[in-house]
Amino acid sequence: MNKIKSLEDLRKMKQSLEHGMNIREKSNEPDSLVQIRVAMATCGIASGARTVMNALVEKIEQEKIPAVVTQGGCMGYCYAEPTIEVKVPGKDPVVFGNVDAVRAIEIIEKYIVNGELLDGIIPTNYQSINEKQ
Amino acid sequence: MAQYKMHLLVCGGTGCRASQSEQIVENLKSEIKNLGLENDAQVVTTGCFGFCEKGPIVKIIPDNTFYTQVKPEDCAEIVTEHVLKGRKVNRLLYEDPETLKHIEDSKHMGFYQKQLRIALRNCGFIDPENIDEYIARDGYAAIGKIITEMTPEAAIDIMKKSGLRGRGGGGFPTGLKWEIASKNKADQKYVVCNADEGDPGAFMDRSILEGDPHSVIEAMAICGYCIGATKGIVYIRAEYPLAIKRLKVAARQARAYGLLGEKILGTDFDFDIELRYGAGAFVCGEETALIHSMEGHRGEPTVKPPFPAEKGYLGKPTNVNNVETFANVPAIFLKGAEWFASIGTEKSKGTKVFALAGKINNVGLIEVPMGITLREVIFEIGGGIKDGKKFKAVQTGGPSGGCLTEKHLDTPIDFDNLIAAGSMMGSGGMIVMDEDDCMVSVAKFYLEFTVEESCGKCAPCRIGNKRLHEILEKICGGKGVEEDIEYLKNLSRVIKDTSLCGLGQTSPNPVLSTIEHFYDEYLAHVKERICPAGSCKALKLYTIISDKCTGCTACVRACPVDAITGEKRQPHVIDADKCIRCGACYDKCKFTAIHVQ
Amino acid sequence: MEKFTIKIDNTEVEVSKGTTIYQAAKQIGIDIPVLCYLNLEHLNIESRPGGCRICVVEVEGRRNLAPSCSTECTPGMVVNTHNMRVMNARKTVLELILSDHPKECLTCSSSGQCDLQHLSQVMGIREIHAVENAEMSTYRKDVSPALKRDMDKCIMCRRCETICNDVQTVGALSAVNRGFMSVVAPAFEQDLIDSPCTFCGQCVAVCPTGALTPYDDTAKVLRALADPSKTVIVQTAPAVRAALGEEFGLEPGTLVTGKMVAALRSLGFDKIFDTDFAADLTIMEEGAELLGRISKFLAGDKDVKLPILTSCCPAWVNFFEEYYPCMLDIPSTARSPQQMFGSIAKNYYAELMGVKREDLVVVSVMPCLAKKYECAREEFSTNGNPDVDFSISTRELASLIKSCNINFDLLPDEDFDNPLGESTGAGVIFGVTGGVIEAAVRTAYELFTGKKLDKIDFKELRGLEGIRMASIDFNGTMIHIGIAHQLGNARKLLDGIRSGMYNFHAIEIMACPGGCIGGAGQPLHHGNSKVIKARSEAIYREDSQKTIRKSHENPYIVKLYEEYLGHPMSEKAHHLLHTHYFEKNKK
Amino acid sequence: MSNLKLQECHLKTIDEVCDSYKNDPGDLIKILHKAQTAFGYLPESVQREIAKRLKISVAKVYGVVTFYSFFTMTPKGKHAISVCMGTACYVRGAEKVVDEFKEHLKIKVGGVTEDGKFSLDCLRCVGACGLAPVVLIGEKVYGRVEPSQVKEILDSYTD
Repeated sequence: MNKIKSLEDLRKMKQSLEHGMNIREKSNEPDSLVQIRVAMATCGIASGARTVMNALVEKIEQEKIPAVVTQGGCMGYCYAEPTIEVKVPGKDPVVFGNVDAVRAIEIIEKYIVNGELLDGIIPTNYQSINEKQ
Repeated sequence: MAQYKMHLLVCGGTGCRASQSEQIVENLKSEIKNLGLENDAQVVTTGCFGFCEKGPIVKIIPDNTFYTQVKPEDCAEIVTEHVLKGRKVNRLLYEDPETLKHIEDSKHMGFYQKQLRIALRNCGFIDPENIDEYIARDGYAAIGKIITEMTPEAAIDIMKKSGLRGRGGGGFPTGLKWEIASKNKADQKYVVCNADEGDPGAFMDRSILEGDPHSVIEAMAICGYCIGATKGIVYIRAEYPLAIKRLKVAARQARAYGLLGEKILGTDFDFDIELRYGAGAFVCGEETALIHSMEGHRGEPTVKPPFPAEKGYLGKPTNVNNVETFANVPAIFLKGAEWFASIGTEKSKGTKVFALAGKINNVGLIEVPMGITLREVIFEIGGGIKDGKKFKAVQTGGPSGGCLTEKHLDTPIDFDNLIAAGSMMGSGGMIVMDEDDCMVSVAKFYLEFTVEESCGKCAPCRIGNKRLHEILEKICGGKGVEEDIEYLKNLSRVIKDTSLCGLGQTSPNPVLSTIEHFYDEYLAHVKERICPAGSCKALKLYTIISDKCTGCTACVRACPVDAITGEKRQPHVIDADKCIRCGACYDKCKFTAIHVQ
Repeated sequence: MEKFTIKIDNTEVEVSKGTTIYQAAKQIGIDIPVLCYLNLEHLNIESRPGGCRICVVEVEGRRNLAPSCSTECTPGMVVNTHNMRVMNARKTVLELILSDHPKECLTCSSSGQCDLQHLSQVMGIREIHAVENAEMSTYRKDVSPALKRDMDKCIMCRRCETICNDVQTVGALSAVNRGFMSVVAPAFEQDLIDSPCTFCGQCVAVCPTGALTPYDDTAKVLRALADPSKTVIVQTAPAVRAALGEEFGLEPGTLVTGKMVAALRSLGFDKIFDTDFAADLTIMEEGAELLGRISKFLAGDKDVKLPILTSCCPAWVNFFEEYYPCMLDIPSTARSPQQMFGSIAKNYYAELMGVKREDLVVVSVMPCLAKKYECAREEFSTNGNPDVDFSISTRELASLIKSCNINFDLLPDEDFDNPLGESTGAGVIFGVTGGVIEAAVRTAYELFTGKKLDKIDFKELRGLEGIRMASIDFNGTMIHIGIAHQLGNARKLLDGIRSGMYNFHAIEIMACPGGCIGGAGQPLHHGNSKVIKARSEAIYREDSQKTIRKSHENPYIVKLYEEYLGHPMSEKAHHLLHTHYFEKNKK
Repeated sequence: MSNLKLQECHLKTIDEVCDSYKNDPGDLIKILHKAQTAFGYLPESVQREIAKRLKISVAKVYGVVTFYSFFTMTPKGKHAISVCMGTACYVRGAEKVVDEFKEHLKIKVGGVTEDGKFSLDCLRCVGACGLAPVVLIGEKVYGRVEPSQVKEILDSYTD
C-alpha cells in the first residue's frame, strides 16, 4: 500500500474506489432511484439476460445514472425474454420484452434519462412476480 | 475496486459469528465459485446489522433481501436460487410477527423503518477489515478536510454547534469538553477512547468497533487535532477479541496509507493510536478510574476536580470520549453541524444507539433519532412484547438507570426527559420487562451487579450497596417489613448524595425508580407476602385445587419435605409452613391440580 | 496568591486559591469531622483518598454533597456543613461503616484511642440500621512480633497504604480485592513476617481504628514483675520521656523524665536504667568506627566503605536488608542502643550483681514497634535467652501505669539508677532525627581533632525536613553528613549515593517521621503533626539542661571501658556490641 | 489459589512478556494479560517474578490482580464454562442455567471440578444478547440455552 500524500490524493482515491460501492450506496436509498430488474430465470439466461444485465450495469456506471439493477425471477413472459422491469420513481413500473444489449442502452437513454416512451412495452396484465407468489 | 452486480453481506459481528456466520461466508464463496459467478457476486463480511435476534443475517444487495437465521447448509440454496436465478428463498425471509407474512427486503421491515443510522452508518454495510470500503464512503475525508483547511478552533466550533453530547452516559457536550482540553497547555496531551463497555445488556460500542473501526480512529485523530494531542489510546475490554482484532487491522491499514502516523496527508499533523485492555472492572467506565487503569493501577476513581482535561493520563490533559460519541464525529464534519443539529430534540441532538433486549420480539441494536418515543421503539422497531404478554416496564441506563412504565411510553426519549422520569440514558441499554418480571427482583439484580462491581474505595458505595442488596434480598425472601422500604429510600438517597464517583452516585436508581413506579409491588411483598409477578420463589404459595386432585399421591412422593398429606383417591393438601416452594409437586401433577400464587 | 471570599455556615471567610473547604472551615473554627483524611503538614505527609465520605458538606448549586477534605474552594462558594441533608448523610454513612465493623469496643485494644469510636460518640450514634443479617467483611488475622492486623476492623481509610507505599516506600501493603471485600493487605494476604514489612509501625500510628495495633507484651512484663525469682530491670528510650505525659493529659512536649522513673519504680522494677546510657555507648563504638573509616580513607585506602550509615533504627535495618542487600557492608556494625543495653545488662551487669542471666529480665520501654521485632532477632540472644526480653511501647507503659492505680500527676521526680542510668545530652538527642549524628559529631570532633568543642549545638543538623545535608569543619577536614527520616527519604538518599549524586562521610537514617519521637509506639498524634514538633523541642530542651552533653564524657561509660570492655572496637566490644546483617530475600 | 513452581522455561516466558513491554510498570495490566494467556492463570510465583522485573511491590501486583475480575489465580478447568449474566441473559433465565451447571458439576461459581475437567464462571454481557441466555464453553458459544439442555451439553464433552 502506498501512502496517501495529500487531501487531493485521498479524494482521487475515493473517486476510484466509490464505483465498487455504488451498488450498495444505491440500494441504501432504493425509493429515490430508478429500479431496473432483469428477469434471470433459466429462460431469461438462455436468451441472453446476463449480457443485458452487464450492459445495463456498465451504462449506468458510465453515465452515473441514479439507477440500480437487480435481478429477478421469471416474470412469466417467456415468449419475450429477455425481459426487464423498469420503475422510475413516481411512475408505475413498466416491462420491456425482447431486450438485448443495444436495446438496453436505448431504454436507458430514452426512457429513463429523457422520459420518452418506447416500443416493446409489455402491457396491462402486469403483476409483480412477488405478489404472485 | 471490482464491479460486482450483487453483494452478499454477511454479518460478522460477535453474535452472528457465534452462530457460524464465518462458515456461511465460506460456503457462500465456494458455492459462487462452483457456479462460476465469482465475477458477478461478491461476498462481504460486515459488522453487525443490529438484528441480532434473528442472526445470522445475510443481506443481498442491491435488492436488500434480508435473510435471517441462515445456516451454513442454506448457502447452496441461496446461491443457486437467488444469486443465479434471482428467486428469493422465501423460508429464510423475515416473517412479520403480526401479519406472519414474509418481508421482501429490509426497507420494509419495521425494525429498520424508524431507524436513522449515523453512528452505525457503516455497520452492516462495509467490510470493516477493508479500509478501501471506508474510504469509498468518504472515510478520512473529514480529518483530511480539517487538518488542511481548518483551525482547531474552527473545528471545535463545529462540534459545539452540532450539539453532540457524550454517549457514554453523562451527556456532557462533546465540543465543550474538547474546548476545555484544548485550552489546557501541555507538552503532551492524550485522546482516549473509552471502549470498556460494561453495562450488562449494552453492546453498541463493541458493534461499532467490530463494524466500523475506522470511523472511531478517524474521530480520535480529529479530536487529537482539535485539542493538540498526537497520541490516542483506545481502552478496550479484553473480552472483546473481535473488536480488538478489527481495531488492530484498521489501525495497521490506516498507518500503511499514512492516515495515522507522522505528517498525515502531507500536513504537519502527527497522530497515532495504541490499545490498552480493560480487565473486567465496570468502574473503569468512569474516566478517572479508566485513566488509573491505563497507568497500570487498580481502577479506582479519584475526586474530580481535577478533571482529566486538566490532569489525566500520566498527569497530562486528556480527553475521554466513548466509542459511540466518536463514531458520530466524522459524519458531523461531512454533513455539517446544522444537519446534525436538525436531528433530535432541543437539547439532545442527533441519534442514539440502543441495545434492545429482554422480553421483546426484536432483540438487537438500533439507532434512532433523539425524541422518538418508547412506544415507537418497543412496539414498532422492537416488534412488541414476546409471546403476546403485557408490557410492564423498560429499564434504561443499565445499573445506573431506572425503570420506565406504561405512562412514559409516549415521552420523547432524550437525555433530560429520561432523567426527569427518574432514569437515565446511560450507554443505551434498554431491557424490556413483561408481566412476569418482579420489579423488586429486577432492582435486586442490578444491585447484585453494583455490589460486584463497586471498587470499594468509598464507604457509601462499598457498604451501602451491599446493604441495599441485602434488604432487597430480604424482601424477595418474604422477610421484609414495611419500614424496609423507607430505609431503602433513605439509604438510596444518601448513597447517591455521598458516593465518590458516577457508579455509586447512580447505583441506587434502579431501587428508587422501582419503588416510585411499583410501590404496590413492594408493599405486596412486605405486607401480603406475595410476589404479584409470581417470580419470587420464597413468596410462592402452592395449594391443591381439590376439584382437580385425584388423590394419585404423585405429589406426595415428589415432595422432599413431606408437606403434602391426604388419603389415597382423596384431595390432598399442602402444609404451607412445611412447604419449601421447590415446585416439585407442580412439575409432577398430571392433572394441573397444583395452584401457584 | 489569588484570594477570594466564600461563605461557610453563613460566615464569610477569605481563602487563597487551592484551599479546601475543610481547611477554610478550620480557619473560622468549624471542625468538620474527617475519618480517612490525614494531613501531617509539618512532615509533608498527606493522604486524602476521599473515601470515607464523612466530611461531606452541601455546596449550593452542586448536585450531590462534596467531600470537604478534597474539594477546593471556588469564588463565591456557599457551603453548609450541618443542615439536615448533610447530617442525615453523614450519620447514615457512619452507620454504614459501623455496620461492617465489629462491635467489640469494650475489648478492643484501640478503645479510647479510636477515631471511629470517637466519631460515633460525637455523632451520637445510638443504633445502627439494617444490621440484622448484615454480612460483615472478614479476613484472616495476622500476628507478627511487632504488630497485629485485624482487618475486620479496617474501614478502608487507606492511610496505612499511603504510609507504607508513598511515605516509607516499603510496599508491604496494598489495597487488595474489590468492592465489599476490599481491604489493605500484604501480597496474597500473607503474614507480615513473610512480606517486605520493616515493622516501622507507621501504619499503626495512623490507623484510625483497631485494625492495626501493636503486639503487646505487657502481660508478660507484669508476670515477670510478680515473679520473686526474677530481677527485672528496665531501660527507657529517650523519646519516651518527651511523649509519655500526653497519655496523662499533659501538653505535648512536656518532659516527664522524673515522673516516669518514679512510675517505673512504683511498678516494681528492680532497677530503672536509661537507654540513653547505651546511646552514649553506641556513640563510642559507632564514632570509633566512623573515625576509623575516615582515617583509612584519608590515608588513601580505596577499599574503605564510606559513607557509614547509622544502624540504631531497627526498621531501617530491616529496610536495607530487604532492599539494599548489596550494601550490607556499609552500615555501622554497632548494635542499636536497645541491644547494646541488653547485651551489657545480661553480661556486665548480671556479672556485677551476681545474677544468673536467665534470672535477669530486661524490659525496654520504646517509642517503637520495630524494637519488638529487633529484640526477638536470633542474633541477639544467647542459648535462647534474649538480651532484651520484652519491649513495650510508650503507650503500653502508660496503660500499665494506669492499670496499676498509679496517679501519674502526683508522682515526684526521681532519678535513674546507676550505673546504667547515667547519660549525657548526646544520648538524649538520639530520639530525634539528626540527633544520632549530632551526638556522633560531638564526640568524633573532639577525638579526631583533639580539640574541645566551643559550640556543642549543631543547629545545621536539626529540623524536620525529610532530607538534610550539612558539612562540618573538622579542623580543616570537611565532613559531609546526610540525614533522612522516613524510609522513602532514606531510599532517595541511598539511590542518590548509588548513582554518585551524593558524597557523604556519614549518614543518619531514622524510619519514623521526626525520628523516634514520631515512633509508632508513641501516643497517637491523631493527625496532628504539631505534636511531633513539640516532642522534638522537648528533646533538645532536655539535652541543653544536661550538665554533660558529650557521650565520651559520661563517667560510667568511661568506667565501663576501663573495667570491662577495654576500648571501643575491642574484641570484647565487637562480641557484645556489634552485629552483622542478613540479606532478607534469601529465602 | 494454587501456586506454580517455576521452571527455567517459565522464567523465560515471564522474561519475554515483561521485556516486550520494556518492564514498564505502567504496562502492568497488559503484562498480566499476556502472562495469564501464557500460564492460564496468575499464580503467586508468577506475580512475584513480574513484580521483581517491574521493580514494583508484589503487594501492588496482587492488588491489581485481585481488582480485575478478568484475572484469576486459580487454573481454569480443561473446559471453562462461562455463563453470561448480562441483563438480557438474566431476564431470559441465565440464573437457572447457572444453577443447573452448579448442580451437575457440584461446584460453586468460580470453582473447578475435582478432575479439573470443568470450571464454572459467570461473566458480564458478552454482547450476544440475541442469543440469550448464552453459555460459553472454551471458545464455543451456546445460545438460547435451556436448563434442560445443560446435562446434554456437559455430556458432549467426553474427553
